[in-house]
Amino acid sequence: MNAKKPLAPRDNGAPDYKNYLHPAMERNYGRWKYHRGIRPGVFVHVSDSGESLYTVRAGSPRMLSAPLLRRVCDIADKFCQGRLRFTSRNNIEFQVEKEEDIQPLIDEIGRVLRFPVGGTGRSFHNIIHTQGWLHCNLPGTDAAGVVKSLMDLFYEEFTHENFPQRVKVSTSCCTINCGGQTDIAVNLQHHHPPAIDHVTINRCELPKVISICPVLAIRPDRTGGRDTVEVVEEKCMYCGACHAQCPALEIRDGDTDTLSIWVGGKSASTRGGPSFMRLATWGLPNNPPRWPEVGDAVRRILKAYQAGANEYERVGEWIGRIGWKNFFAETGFEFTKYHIDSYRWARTTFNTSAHVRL
Amino acid sequence: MNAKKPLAPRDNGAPDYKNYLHPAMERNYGRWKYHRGIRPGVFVHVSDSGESLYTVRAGSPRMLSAPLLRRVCDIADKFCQGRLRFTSRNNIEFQVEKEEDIQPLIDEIGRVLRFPVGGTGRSFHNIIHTQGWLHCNLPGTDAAGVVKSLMDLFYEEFTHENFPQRVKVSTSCCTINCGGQTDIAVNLQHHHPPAIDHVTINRCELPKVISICPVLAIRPDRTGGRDTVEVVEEKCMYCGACHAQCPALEIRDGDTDTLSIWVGGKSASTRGGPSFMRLATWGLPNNPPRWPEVGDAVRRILKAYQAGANEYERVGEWIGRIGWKNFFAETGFEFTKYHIDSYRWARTTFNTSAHVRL
Amino acid sequence: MPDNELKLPLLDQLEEGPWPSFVKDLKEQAARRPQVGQLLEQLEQSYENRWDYWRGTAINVPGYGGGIIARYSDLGEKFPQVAQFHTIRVIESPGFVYSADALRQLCDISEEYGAGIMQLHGMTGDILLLGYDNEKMMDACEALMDNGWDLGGSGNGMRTIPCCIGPARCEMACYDTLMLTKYLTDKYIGYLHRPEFPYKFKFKLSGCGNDCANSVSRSDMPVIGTWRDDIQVDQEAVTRFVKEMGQEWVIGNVTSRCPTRCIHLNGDQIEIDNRNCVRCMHCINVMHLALAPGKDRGATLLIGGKRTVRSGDMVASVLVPFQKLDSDGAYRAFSGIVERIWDFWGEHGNEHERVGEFIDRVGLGTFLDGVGLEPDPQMVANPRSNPFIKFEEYAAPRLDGEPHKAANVLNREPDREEDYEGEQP
Amino acid sequence: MPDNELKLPLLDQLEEGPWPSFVKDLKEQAARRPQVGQLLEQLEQSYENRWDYWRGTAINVPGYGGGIIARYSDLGEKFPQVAQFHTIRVIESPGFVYSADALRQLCDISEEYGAGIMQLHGMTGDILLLGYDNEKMMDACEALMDNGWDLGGSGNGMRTIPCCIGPARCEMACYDTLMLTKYLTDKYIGYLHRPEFPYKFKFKLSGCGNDCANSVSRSDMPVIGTWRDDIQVDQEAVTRFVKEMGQEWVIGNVTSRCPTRCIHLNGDQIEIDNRNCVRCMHCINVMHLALAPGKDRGATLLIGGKRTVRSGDMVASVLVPFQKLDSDGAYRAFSGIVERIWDFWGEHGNEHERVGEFIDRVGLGTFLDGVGLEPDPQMVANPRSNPFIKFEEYAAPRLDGEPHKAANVLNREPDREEDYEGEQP
Ligand code: SRM
Ligand code: SRM
Ligand code: SRM
Ligand code: SRM
Ligand code: SF4
Ligand code: SF4
Ligand code: SF4
Ligand code: SF4
Ligand code: SF4
Ligand code: SF4
Ligand code: SF4
Ligand code: SF4
Repeated sequence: MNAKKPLAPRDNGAPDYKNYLHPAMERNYGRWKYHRGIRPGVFVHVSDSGESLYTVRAGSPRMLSAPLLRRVCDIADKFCQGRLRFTSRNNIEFQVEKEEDIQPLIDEIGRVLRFPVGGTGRSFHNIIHTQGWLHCNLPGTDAAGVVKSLMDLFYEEFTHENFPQRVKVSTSCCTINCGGQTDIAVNLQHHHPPAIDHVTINRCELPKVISICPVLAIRPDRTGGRDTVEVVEEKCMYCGACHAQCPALEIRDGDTDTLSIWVGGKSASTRGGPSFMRLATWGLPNNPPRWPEVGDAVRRILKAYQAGANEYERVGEWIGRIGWKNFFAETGFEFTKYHIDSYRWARTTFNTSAHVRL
Repeated sequence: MNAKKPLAPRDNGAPDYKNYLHPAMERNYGRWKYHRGIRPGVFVHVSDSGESLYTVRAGSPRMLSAPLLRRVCDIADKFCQGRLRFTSRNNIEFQVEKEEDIQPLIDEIGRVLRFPVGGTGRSFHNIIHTQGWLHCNLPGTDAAGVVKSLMDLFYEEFTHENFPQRVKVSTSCCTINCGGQTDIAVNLQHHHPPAIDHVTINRCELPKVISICPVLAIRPDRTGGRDTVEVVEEKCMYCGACHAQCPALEIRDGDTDTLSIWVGGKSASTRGGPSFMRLATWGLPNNPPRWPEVGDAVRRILKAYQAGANEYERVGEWIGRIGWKNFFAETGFEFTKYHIDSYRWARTTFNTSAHVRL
Repeated sequence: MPDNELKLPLLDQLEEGPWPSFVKDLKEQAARRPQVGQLLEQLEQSYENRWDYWRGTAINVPGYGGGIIARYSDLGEKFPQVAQFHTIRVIESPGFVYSADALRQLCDISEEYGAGIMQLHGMTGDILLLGYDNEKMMDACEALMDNGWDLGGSGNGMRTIPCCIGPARCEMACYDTLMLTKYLTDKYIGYLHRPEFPYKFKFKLSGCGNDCANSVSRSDMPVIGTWRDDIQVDQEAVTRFVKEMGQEWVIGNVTSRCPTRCIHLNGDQIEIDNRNCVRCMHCINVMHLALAPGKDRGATLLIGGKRTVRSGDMVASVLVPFQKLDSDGAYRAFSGIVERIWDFWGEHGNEHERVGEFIDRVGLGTFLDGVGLEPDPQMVANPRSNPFIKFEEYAAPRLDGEPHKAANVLNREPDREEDYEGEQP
Repeated sequence: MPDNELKLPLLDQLEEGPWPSFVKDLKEQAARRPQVGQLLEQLEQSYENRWDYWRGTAINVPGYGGGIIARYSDLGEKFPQVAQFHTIRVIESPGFVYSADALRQLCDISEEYGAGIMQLHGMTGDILLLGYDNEKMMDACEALMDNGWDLGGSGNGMRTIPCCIGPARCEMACYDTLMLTKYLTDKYIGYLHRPEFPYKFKFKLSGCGNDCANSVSRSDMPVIGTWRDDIQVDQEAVTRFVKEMGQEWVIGNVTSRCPTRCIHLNGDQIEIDNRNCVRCMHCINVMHLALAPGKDRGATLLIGGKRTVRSGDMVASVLVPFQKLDSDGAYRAFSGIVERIWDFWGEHGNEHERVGEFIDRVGLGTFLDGVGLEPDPQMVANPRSNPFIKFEEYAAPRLDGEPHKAANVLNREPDREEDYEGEQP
């Protein structure tokens, strides 16, 4: 590296958010009393002091060029006293104190940014996602492209609030799963053990890569006069941990990798508490640029959920009530032996009762 | 062995129960319509045909001498057309067709057998148990004696139906646990790894005993010129599997073994379905002949259950509703780090939510 | 040796109290059978020292591989009468129903050859006859068999099968538990008498989800009655019940306790969304005058229950959601499944590996393939939460050799045998 | 390289449709920054071949051990502009609140030194600035830091901390998520910049159980707001609400959804058994005009969440049921816990072992001892079901060496290093 001015640690820490709060937020910090939805994408918070703060939520693709972000800033200057915020799902929130500013603000967002307003309450929320082929070194699929394709499909669902409860979706581009644990997720699925590049494999990495395998499938080996490793194929369960450690163990395969859909994850401690996502269907083709099969599968789930769930039931709670048998029947997905867990806690996922729906 | 007449396999199979059915059972086999409790220990079944069959349930100690069993038979002859049955909890059921026979029957049971009538419905049911010091080669405690002591204590509870729902109790005498998965259980607890008798250990058993240890704590070793094994003490978790395989690995210790109380097990698929027993308290002295500390602990649980549970709630369901925090508060048992699972599925027993009772 | 010679200060304390005392009964018997006195004396010593004095060994009746639990006393010199003190396991009558005469016969045999004491019944379901020495044990077995009784199970084979009272005296019974118990026992009596499985295999049969035979937690293959049409509702009886108990009580104790909330009280009428009913029995238990299991009955077959040792407690899980059990054909279909399980587990199971542990090792998916059953979402509480799927297009299922080392392996014999060999001096 | 020279037949299809198109935006930017054009061209090739062309390496700014995600293109010869294409992680403003000017500054820096594209925000919470080569990356960092920004986390250290909007705009907030985020970030900035833990460590802060920061499933130490007195009930508002929605609706959607059934509608009044309330937020969410969290507020601290790789997904579990967070003293108490965790895990954790995996290996009981916290029944959904307890009177907790081989061991490094050494030629 040939940096001209080596940096001494400056340890600035986190920005001082106090400088960035909308004035109404600053004045009413900790004094909010209640909120109310006004229309999809717009809600108001009312404070103890009687003040109101209207929030307009605009769907963003997360990736922003500087010119685009500058246009966002201009809107904040024009309507929001130069303040704005992002949500934990990459949306942009513009905030105004007067109800009459809402429509002009929305118009401006549409005109200048072409961002939709929505993604609140019982809508199809913005999809959180990861890097994909755009920047990561590990992906088997893209992220931004899958998301764009899905959000196009479910645009109406984003701008309206027609579900029984919020629907949160995420995608990830390798089995590390930087993406979220959500109502529905689109993740990558490998179909075979890693291929080993005995030439590029790095001697010094061997102990590390051997020790990272959770099922002890990797063993030291000698091939062509070099130290390398071998993978015991019967043991390997295609988790990709080795690939994340060492690129010479290539787990990806453009021809055989597929996408899987997972359902019923939830972080909120509401009602029954957090829950894991569970495999809904696997083997969907990794089909850029539009991944139509993924869109179809997600739609099937959404339709069944919309038709069958009670108010306030998240996807996983709905399935919990109707049972997986009915979930598979209503979505038309096939239940296969691969849906049955075979990893460490497999037994704890079995139906250990005589409860059956016949 | 010096058997005079070696037996050829006769393979008789199971007795023909048809010959042993009470005549009213035979006539109404498969045609029963409903039942009704008459008083603790007595219920009636009514058939489609209009016939009634009254059952009187007598608590039995399971172990019966031939003379005592003959007296039982005499009663069956006198009142029950020479038929009788046992229950899955070792009780004896005498059955009569006429309501007016009930009281004389009960009187005779009391007079001749001195067996109590009860153990039905919402009572403290008869305790199921195992061999203990009376016959098994593995026990760290007795079984029949613990049961006798407890049943004396909860005699009133056996002969009355004053609980929110049936209470099933079991005991076991080693960590194999031949006893049942029940509402409350009294089981043995070891406090250290097995001691190895390097003299009596049998060479041919070594591979077997090594392979039976679930945590790979046993290793081949050589001591005093003999093949033997060693136990890696840090790994061993005192499960006793090795002792069941090979008596030279002695896991028992009269000085340090204690008894533990477990709660909330259930086999029935009713409501939430079957559930495991969970550790309520450990370290109770193994204190023959009356195990008073065990009786106290069981009483604490029963009292809290009786006071706090809703109708139809089994012990585990009651705890599920009030939470373990309240269970420990109400019984006064201490929650220790040893209550926290550390075995294979430990993580699945953690509270993975922000649900707390404060 | 008359009663009054026994010195049992600790055991004497177990004579007190209202519950029938086994000590008292045994003391009386000791007056007739000296073994029983020495049994008590040894037991007294156990109470004193908190120590056990029995050693076990395998003793078999020729032609049989099980049924006898042999016990030798460590205190044989002191108590020669119990130096050999074996138990004979005898197959119980299905449903635990007996004639007085049949039991008297057991009393006679038991007194003629043994200590004249017995346990009705053992936890697995056997009649346990206690107190035989090597020689008398043989005679006792001969006498038992001559009279139509048979030895029960022990060791690595099928075990004696118990069942709930079922149709003989219960309105909930969804199949004939007694008949199936006899059918399985008789059909597979060879597997019971000549154990050759990797480990023991227990059935337990309950006529409905109340599981009065405790099958889910204590047997490898629970058979639990169920139905596949609608719950039978007698609305007039419902009306009477609601009138008697009150609407609020019925909601609080019946409908709101339904695990899937598929039962509703509409005024004084019951409505059930049977598609979502999981056959938990609760509403029927509480309102058994008004509700009853459907008419199209059969059983749910589960697999893999056991208790604590090695694996920790395991409750069995659903294998076949619905199996008819009302005809020869249905019995044959059921037997077919049983035999395929025994074949597959028999071939690939490790020694000392219960079928549930085997499933833990190879995976339930592989097991289904091996026994030729289709996967069904009812088998799981939840599908998998991890993407670690071994697609078979590539790798063989984990059955033998290497795969034993995988993370979900419980019993790692091959590993350790290697170790063992390797480290021998 | 003007837009119209780019041949992107596949990516072009992502310009269509109503949702804002990153392709369109990047194409426009490509007209200004040639890197972005080549980025798209490489991406097009990925779309075509379903293959990725990035290689990773560790590049650090001197004095820092993280914050840069270095990327080299495998197609560097073909696309020299993206031969080096690193991402700078920048710590976000807590609550994701910004002034337009602050963001414009990022735009400027981003265009001056990099590709002028960024992601707001990364999944962990950072601002991601994309497209720097080795040299410009240094300059960009310099410029960022001069302006008060700081590098975010990567590698085996504390990571950038995100939080929900909390008291800044939410009536549910039970503690000041923004202030604690800044406090932790600033206090432990050294652990973020100079990673020295066994592996990464993430906090996520949510003001209440709704967990809008997704903390339980995606952070090692979720901090989730809660309260320990009674839920605040405005009975007049309840009456209004019941009148508006109807009693049946309120029972069906509020009280009957309570996980512990501790909330009841009595006519048009709400009654809560607060002792049994688990602070699940549901009733408050639905009736937020009438109900509110109690006044004695703080947070529940959880431990051990992470996502899929190796272990399978893990949701964090309760560590400290209630922690006040309203004073310097409370902050110090909280920090004390954090530091004890880092010390203990730091000393005994294996490389690449998240704190949740560490707990799986050594046991939660041992972990509690190690970090000096008392066991509490709230930490578990259920106490243990097996009697396999390692009482410490005898054996040391399983921390190093041998115990790694125990059955509940996830990462078995020592084992394999032995193997590895042993089998070297
Ligand atoms: C703005 C944001 C917080 C932030 O700091 O950025 C936020 C804000 C609010 N959330 Fe949230 N939640 C936000 C992400 C989340 C997340 C995390 C996520 O989406 O990845 C969750 C957890 C999801 C999960 O369980 O996996 C989340 C679970 C909730 C819930 C619980 C829902 C449930 O029933 O389980 C509520 C309560 C409700 O729905 O009544 C809630 C309620 C709210 C309220 C109504 C709270 C309030 O009184 O202000 C806010 C208005 C939201 C709306 O969309 O109508 N918020 N909320 C986040 C907006 C994300 C977005 O752009 O879509
Ligand atoms: C950029 C980001 C995805 C995104 O597009 O937003 C990301 C990208 C990467 N993650 Fe991640 N992770 C990102 C959030 C996450 C999350 C989500 C979160 O933090 O809420 C997770 C799941 C939660 C967790 O920590 O378990 C996550 C779990 C991982 C893991 C698995 C760690 C584990 O023990 O399970 C790895 C692999 C590793 O550490 O070796 C990983 C590794 C990586 C690496 C560094 C791949 C690598 O090892 O070279 C990726 C760099 C991509 C790139 O080119 O920039 N990333 N990673 C996220 C960080 C942005 C930011 O700083 O704000
Ligand atoms: C006789 C017996 C069957 C047998 O073949 O021997 C039997 C008989 C009946 N049981 Fe049972 N159960 C018998 C052992 C069991 C067991 C097994 C055990 O006790 O070890 C269970 C499972 C326990 C568990 O879950 O761990 C059992 C769980 C039930 C239930 C479910 C209770 C629940 O709510 O979970 C019912 C239904 C009820 O209580 O309404 C039930 C109901 C009944 C009914 C009412 C069924 C009927 O309509 O006839 C019978 C009258 C029982 C009474 O005591 O009032 N029986 N019942 C067993 C008597 C044992 C004894 O002597 O105490
Ligand atoms: C007699 C009996 C207890 C009783 O007093 O009722 C019993 C007694 C013994 N059991 Fe058991 N088990 C008895 C029912 C059970 C049950 C309960 C059941 O069947 O419902 C279980 C739990 C369910 C299960 O099978 O898991 C049970 C689980 C075991 C185990 C652990 C098996 C496992 O894999 O978990 C062993 C150990 C073994 O097989 O090596 C065992 C081993 C033994 C041995 C043979 C000890 C030994 O290995 O030498 C005991 C002989 C005692 C004796 O002197 O007679 N016994 N055993 C029960 C059999 C009576 C009968 O035939 O009716
Ligand atoms: S999920 Fe995998 S491929 Fe995608 S950003 Fe994370 S580490 Fe990279
Ligand atoms: S993919 Fe996973 S299981 Fe297979 S060798 Fe790599 S780390 Fe091991
Ligand atoms: S529990 Fe143990 S000691 Fe008791 S009978 Fe069973 S094997 Fe023997
Ligand atoms: S007691 Fe259990 S863990 Fe300990 S050595 Fe024996 S078999 Fe292994
Ligand atoms: S299991 Fe069902 S059928 Fe059998 S006795 Fe119990 S309630 Fe009756
Ligand atoms: S049997 Fe159980 S699941 Fe079915 S309706 Fe009755 S209570 Fe509900
Ligand atoms: S987590 Fe709670 S406090 Fe934070 S934004 Fe969500 S609802 Fe508000
Ligand atoms: S917060 Fe949740 S647990 Fe508490 S009363 Fe409301 S619904 Fe019930």
